[in-house]
Amino acid sequence: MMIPVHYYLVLAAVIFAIGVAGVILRRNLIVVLMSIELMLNAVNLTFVAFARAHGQMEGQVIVFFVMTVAAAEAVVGLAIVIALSRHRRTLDPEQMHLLRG
Amino acid sequence: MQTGASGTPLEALGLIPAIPLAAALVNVFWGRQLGRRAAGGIACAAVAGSFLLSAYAAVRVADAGALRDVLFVWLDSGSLKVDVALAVDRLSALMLLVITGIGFLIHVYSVGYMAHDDGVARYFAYLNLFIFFMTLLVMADNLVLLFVGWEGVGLCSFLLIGFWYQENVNAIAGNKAFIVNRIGDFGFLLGVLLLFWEMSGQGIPSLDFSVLERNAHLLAPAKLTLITLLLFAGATGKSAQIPLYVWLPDAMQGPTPVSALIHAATMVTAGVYMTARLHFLFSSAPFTLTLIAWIGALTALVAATIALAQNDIKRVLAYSTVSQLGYMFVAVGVGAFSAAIFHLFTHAFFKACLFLSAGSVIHGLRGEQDMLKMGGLKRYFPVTYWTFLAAALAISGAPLTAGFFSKDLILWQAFASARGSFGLWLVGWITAGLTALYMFRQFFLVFHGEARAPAELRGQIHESPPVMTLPLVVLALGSVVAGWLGAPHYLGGGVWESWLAPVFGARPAAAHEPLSEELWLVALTVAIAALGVWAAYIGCVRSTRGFEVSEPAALRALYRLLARKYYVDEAYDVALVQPLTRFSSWLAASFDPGLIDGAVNAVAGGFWAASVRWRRLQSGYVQHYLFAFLLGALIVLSYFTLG
Amino acid sequence: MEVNLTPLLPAAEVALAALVVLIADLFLRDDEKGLLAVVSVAGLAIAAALAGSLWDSQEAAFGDTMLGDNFSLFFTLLLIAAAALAVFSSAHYLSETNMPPGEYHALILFSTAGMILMASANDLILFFLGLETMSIAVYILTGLRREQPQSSEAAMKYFMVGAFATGFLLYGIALIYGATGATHLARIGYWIIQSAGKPDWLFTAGALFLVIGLAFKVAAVPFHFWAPDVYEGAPTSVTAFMAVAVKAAAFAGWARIVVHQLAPLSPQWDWLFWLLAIMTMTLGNLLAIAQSSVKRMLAYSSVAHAGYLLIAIVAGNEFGGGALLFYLLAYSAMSFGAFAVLLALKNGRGDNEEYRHFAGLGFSRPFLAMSMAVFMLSLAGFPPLGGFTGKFYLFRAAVLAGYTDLAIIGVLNSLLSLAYYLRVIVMMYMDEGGVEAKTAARAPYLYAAVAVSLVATFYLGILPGDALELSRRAFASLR
Amino acid sequence: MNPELVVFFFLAALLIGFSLLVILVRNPVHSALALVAALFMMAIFFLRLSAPMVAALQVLVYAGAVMVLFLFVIMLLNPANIEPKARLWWAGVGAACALFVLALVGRFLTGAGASPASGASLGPGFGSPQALAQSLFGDFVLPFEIASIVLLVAIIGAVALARRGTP
Amino acid sequence: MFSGDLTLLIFLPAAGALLVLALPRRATGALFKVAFLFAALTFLWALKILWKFEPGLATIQLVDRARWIPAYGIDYFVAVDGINLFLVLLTAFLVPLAILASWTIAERVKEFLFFMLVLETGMIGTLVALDLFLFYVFWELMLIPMYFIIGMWGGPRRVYAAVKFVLYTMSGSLLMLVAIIYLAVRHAELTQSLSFDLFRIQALSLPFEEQLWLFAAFALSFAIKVPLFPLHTWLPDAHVEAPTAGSVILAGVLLKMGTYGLLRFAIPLFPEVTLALKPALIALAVVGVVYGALVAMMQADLKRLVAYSSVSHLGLVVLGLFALNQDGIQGALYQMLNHGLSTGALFLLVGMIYERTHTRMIADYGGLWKPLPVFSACFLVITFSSVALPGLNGFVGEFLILLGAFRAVPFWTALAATGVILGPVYMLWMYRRVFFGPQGRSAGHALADLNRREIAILAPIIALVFFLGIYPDPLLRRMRPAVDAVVQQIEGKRPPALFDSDQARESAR
Repeated sequence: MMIPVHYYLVLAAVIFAIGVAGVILRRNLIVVLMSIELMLNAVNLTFVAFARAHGQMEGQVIVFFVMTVAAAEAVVGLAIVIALSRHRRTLDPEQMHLLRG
Repeated sequence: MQTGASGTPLEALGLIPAIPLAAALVNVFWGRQLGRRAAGGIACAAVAGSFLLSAYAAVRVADAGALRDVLFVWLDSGSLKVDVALAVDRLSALMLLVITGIGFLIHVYSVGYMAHDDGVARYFAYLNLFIFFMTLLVMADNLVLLFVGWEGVGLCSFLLIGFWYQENVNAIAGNKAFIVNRIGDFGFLLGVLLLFWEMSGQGIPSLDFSVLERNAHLLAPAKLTLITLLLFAGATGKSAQIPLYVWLPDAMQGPTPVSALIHAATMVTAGVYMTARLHFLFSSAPFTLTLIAWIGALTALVAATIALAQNDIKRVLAYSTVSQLGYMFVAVGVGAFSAAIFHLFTHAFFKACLFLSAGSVIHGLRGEQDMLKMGGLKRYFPVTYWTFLAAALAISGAPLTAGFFSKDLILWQAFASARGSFGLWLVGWITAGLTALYMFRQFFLVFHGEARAPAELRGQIHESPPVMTLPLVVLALGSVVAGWLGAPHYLGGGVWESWLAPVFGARPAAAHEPLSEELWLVALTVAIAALGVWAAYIGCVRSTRGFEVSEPAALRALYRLLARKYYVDEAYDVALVQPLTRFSSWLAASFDPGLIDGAVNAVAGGFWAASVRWRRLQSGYVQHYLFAFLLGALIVLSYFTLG
Repeated sequence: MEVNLTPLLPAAEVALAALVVLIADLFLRDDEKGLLAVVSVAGLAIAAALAGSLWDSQEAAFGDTMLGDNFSLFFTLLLIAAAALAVFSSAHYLSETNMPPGEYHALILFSTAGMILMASANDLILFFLGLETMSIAVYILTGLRREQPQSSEAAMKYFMVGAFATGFLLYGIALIYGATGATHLARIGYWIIQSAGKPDWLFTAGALFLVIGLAFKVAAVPFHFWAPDVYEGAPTSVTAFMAVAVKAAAFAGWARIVVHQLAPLSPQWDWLFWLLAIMTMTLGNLLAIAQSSVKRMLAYSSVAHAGYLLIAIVAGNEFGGGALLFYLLAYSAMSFGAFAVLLALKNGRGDNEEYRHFAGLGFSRPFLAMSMAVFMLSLAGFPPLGGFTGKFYLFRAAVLAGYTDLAIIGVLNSLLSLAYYLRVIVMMYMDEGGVEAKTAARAPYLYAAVAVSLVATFYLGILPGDALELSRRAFASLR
Repeated sequence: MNPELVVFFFLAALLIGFSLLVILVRNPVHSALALVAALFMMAIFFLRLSAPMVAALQVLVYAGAVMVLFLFVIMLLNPANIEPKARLWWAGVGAACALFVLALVGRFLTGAGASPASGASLGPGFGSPQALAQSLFGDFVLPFEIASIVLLVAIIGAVALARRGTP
Repeated sequence: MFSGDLTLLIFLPAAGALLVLALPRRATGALFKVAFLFAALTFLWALKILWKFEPGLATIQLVDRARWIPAYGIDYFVAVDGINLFLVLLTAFLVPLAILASWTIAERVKEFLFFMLVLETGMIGTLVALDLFLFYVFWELMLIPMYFIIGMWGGPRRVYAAVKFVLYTMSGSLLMLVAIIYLAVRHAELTQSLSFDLFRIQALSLPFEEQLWLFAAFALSFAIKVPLFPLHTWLPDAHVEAPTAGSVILAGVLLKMGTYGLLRFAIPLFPEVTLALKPALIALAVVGVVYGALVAMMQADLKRLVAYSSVSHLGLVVLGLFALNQDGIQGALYQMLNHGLSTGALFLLVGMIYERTHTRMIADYGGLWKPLPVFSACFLVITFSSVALPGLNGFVGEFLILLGAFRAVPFWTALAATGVILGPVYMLWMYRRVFFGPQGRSAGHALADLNRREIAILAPIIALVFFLGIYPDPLLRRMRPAVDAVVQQIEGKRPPALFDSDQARESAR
């Protein structure tokens, strides 16, 4: 028998939640970026599951785009981290609050 | 004419007020360039012109009954139309003659009295302006225009009381006069409004006197009582009756001719004139009349008692004026309007004469007004002495003088007319005695007894120049003979009653009473007046202390009570002025900035504080932002779980 | 397969211009970099001409995923204008700050291309890609003033929140895809109609996630926290661009997706936008009051204005759409103008973006101050300026849709906003000191940009008829 | 219990476990390694969902390229930098996340009936490179082109931001 | 319909403003001359409008109407009738005088004159606009120049005062904006046609409940502007801080906008609510009359005193308006003119004395008559105009107001008439302390009496004070038909049963 699609959905949701928690909680920017990747992967899982359920290739194609975007974001994110590290030898986002109020 | 007023048109009527107005304007704009003499000359000439025109009008009135001149539409709001319309009937003709005639004399007198003052142009401008407003007042053909004159004379009074403005007392007295008058006017105005809407409700939307007179019977009695009470409130202000008489004594801060003209002869009688003008309203409001009579009587008595203990030469006369006005209101109150006007007429002569004589004395004494520093002045003031004596006799009711006729007429009416009563008469009678007493106290204190003026001043005391004494003589003569116009029937009768009959209607003759009774009363009055003179002689010539008794204690207390004017000013201060001032400064200092503005500022401050406080939400920590994002997402999704 | 590329032309042209800039950058000496701006503007002008020529043509391409309808053309023109103004006004700023001009211009153009795609996309995937093109370019632009720690920090914050939001947006697309089996908006709309206006939970969840993602882009409370920090930290010219263009593009998404395609859902979820609108307006205005930096104040004001615009989303009907578009026009002009004035204050000594730097500006730099005053008054909604007319239409739309309460809260917020807008004027005209007159920037293009904004602000206020008609027709062209 | 389901749960547990590791371990290198593992698990799920091409891309692009980049940056920037402990609001965030998941999961499970059919019949070659390529260069050619622009922008940006030298 | 007369009147000052902007900053003399010239021309043109105005017609005249924003049915629609004609004239009359009075301003002359002229455009526009949208545009347009005038040329707390002025005023008018929008939307719903035309919207009959809220919004906006107690506290601050010309215009014209708005918009648009809320508004107005007078009495600063007297006087105007009969409304309208003249003149006079002594504290003065007889005489005339001495302008208005109000609400009118007493109390008390008595501290300055420019400013005002007091008929005749129209609009309307009780009592009387 097939695994019902919402099993995958729940799994994806859990992974997404873990990613969200990581983004909010981790105090190392690189790990935060990784958590974002986790979130995007959870979305990918959802897409693929739905593609399977609908029997359409579209969902899988979208995953391709998401991966591209995720890669691009990772690159830019890391570049920003590097740029930031030139000003401050730390990766802790909590050390960065020049801008507030 | 659509309002249905009647009267023979006379174009020249407008000139009577216009001439003094023009003269006033000339003096306002060019008075200083023209110089003293010219300023005075113009002013006198203007009043003389008015007088002549008034005389002409009076002659015309004798034939035509009433003259009328509609100048232009003043106010027309749709429901109310008020014309600037002047009318002269026998009553106003009489008033005009008094105003312009006595006014002219006083103008002439002023030329001498103010000869050395810097503000003479200003003085004459004010004085002419006063004549303008006063003539307007008596010539007004409707209540609103009358009110214009009414307020206008108040303005002039204010200006002239405070004429020597550099003294604060004078300016304060001017303010007091205007404001106290305004309290009365408040009632007057409401009365006018109420009257108008009541008439309007009857389909007669007009305030013209002639229209009102024809339709007064339409008004409900209760309303009429209220209206007349409100109107009378105005009269108590203008004519200085209880409870609003307090301004008049203070008004003596003005130049003495002003006191003579405005605060004795003319303006203060405006209240009497007004009630007489509206006699058709008052005479059908019995309650109001009774009240007026008693207020008049009480005022007469109270003022006379106060006058007993005053030492300022002008203040005595001021209280005397209040007292005499009280008499007039007694007459009004018993429905004897012509008697009231008669007393107004005679009073104008003798009171003007008294004031001007007093002014002459003050002038001669370089401004000294305290009678305790006078005494024995007879020899310095040969003319003034006699004019003063003539007027004093007149006011005291010496037989056959003007005051005798008018006062006895009032007392007789108070006793015998349908509305009269013994009580009223008794008060009037006592007051007559007191009048003689204080008048002759003054007379003796000033002219007889030992000379109390400072030695260095004595050499400079002098009689006034002819320009001042001449009017005095004229007025003194008037004081003596003017009464014959209204001589009682037992002395052959005068023209007075018949002259005014078209205005007030034939007086419901009180002559049912036997003649003997009237004569008895006259005798009683003369007797008490004589008693008063005698007492004054005892108290002032013999003891020279002017009643300032020290023994026994009860008398001393009484004296002090009188000298302090029953503490009425103080009572008003404590009961009205101070609470109002305190309340108002509480409003200005605490309530307005604190509560009302405070609330506004608190709102503004609250937003600022909220902004400062809530800014801390924006902590600068990106993960806080993300957390908030998450919470927001939860809110959005709550739609999902809730819905 | 027949491919109609016509609707793509403006976006492609902008991207092409970006490439030209990149290449030209390699061959230009430092003192010739000014040409890049010329190239950019020329590219934008051509794109604008292309877009103009397409007006009323209702072209569609790529299986209707890319539309050249009047709506997208309206936004295309608006965005191109914003980009052109940004380019115009940044010459002075670039030379003062040592930002790399090649990258700067290229990124501006790329992001513009992305925005045009967002406005034209009729497919969620295409929309998402346009959004990402724009976002990534703007993340980088934000951090482009590398010598400034604030700039990097702002980039970091923007990026983190943005990526986070991307996750939500994508998740929403995924769920919608799951529910409907489509990402094409027309098909989704058809599906909604099929489901008789009562779509299932899956779709609703997806739509809500989508809304969260979009709400982030327009900085709606509580997804707004990044905005003040990022606006403040970013180079001012980028902030101006962001405040105007990014917001416009995001609202294009709102209009097409939420207001138009998901219209059947509106009775169910309007209360949500109602709440968002109120929170956004109120918090934005409230927090703006106590700021000490004008730039940051403008950031909050931009949040607040997003709130006003959300009123139109709530109102939702045709009038709401027209009002939304018109207000975007007006807002773009006045907001851009305000930032441009800030740009002009930049001098060798510093950024001069605090309130105190504005003291006495009315007398040392009359034109700038006068313009700033006009922009502030327009933002506050005074007639006869564009901001007033815009607000008027917004509130009218709200009343028309039965949301008088929103209109009332909206005007009360305007009142609140006056407090801080007037403060700028107070500083400029009723105080002394501040930036010295001697350091006046010689930046003719910048002044021209200010003047254009000024004229537009007045024009939209006094003669709004044509622009209004334009907005109305643009919105009506959605299908 | 259905064996397929057992496998699913086993893999799911692993995926969740690795994911949790990513966010729980203190050392970023360890996080990165856990992430690699999680991404592999994800690829396995893709495979099971008839998406072999995607699974392959997942391994190549993510587990390969992107993760290398991550590790590279970690090495570049002081790896010894130990992350400070998170604060008390752990609890709050935990609760929020749990709520969030519950909100979704609860609905997904209870509303399962409304979800699309879980087993559409698949055509031949579903998920194959050919199928993917056909879609990609057919209906999705425009997004594909735009994706390239996204990457281009990212490259330009990365260079602009991260390059050395006087800014 | 476009005769262009009014349009020219509105925009002539704006043209002047632009010209001023174009002139060089240093040429202050030329700037003043140009500004004065344009203001004077505007006044002359306003006189021409008076000339062309046909008395006896209730309808609007000299209509200028053009489509403005057709998509929403917004028109450029201006016209005059008996209600606004004289207010327009007053505005055009006061602005040149205010400019003349500002001749001594030395700093930022250009900006000042620019704002004055823009302000004039705003004011005239507000008065003649009959399209609700257009009205609102002009209404707000007035605010900005005044804000600058207070804020840039004002006293030490000018910023506070200016911001307070704007915020306070806006807090009301923004709600009015919503009400205007709501009205237009309802109009569109009910008639299927788009319009902001006052008269067409007036023809709607909305449910009472809706009217109530709309009226509240309009009335709040106008009440703040009036200002009606207890919304008055912005006024003293604004007046005290504003420069002379600002105070003159503020008191002379801007405050009238509130009462004008009530008469033009709030009352005819919502007659039922007007009837229902009449008692409350009258109560506020009367409290304002007494309160303003009491607070004025205790003020130490001349300008503050005059400001509070405005509160008192305008309370009376509102009382007249809500008497809702011919007399009351005409009186109110007339009193608006009077107040504009007399309070405007008071501020001019205070400004003149301030220039000489640099103090406005009453306690610093005393005995000014001696050195300044002409000034004092002018002040005296205006003082008595302000306390409504019969024969001067103030009386005509006050009398008509009391006349009308007495018919409607006798008790409240009696209370309001205590203003008759309190007015002289504070005005004369102030006058005495300033001009009479021994010379005060300010006498240390060399005091010169009025110069020719100042006399030229005051003379026309004083002439008008007399003219309006003595011969008001030409004005009343032109106002009457329009006022009648408003009264008729209200007559026959009655509030719904809930509010009916006092109405019934009233008609039973």
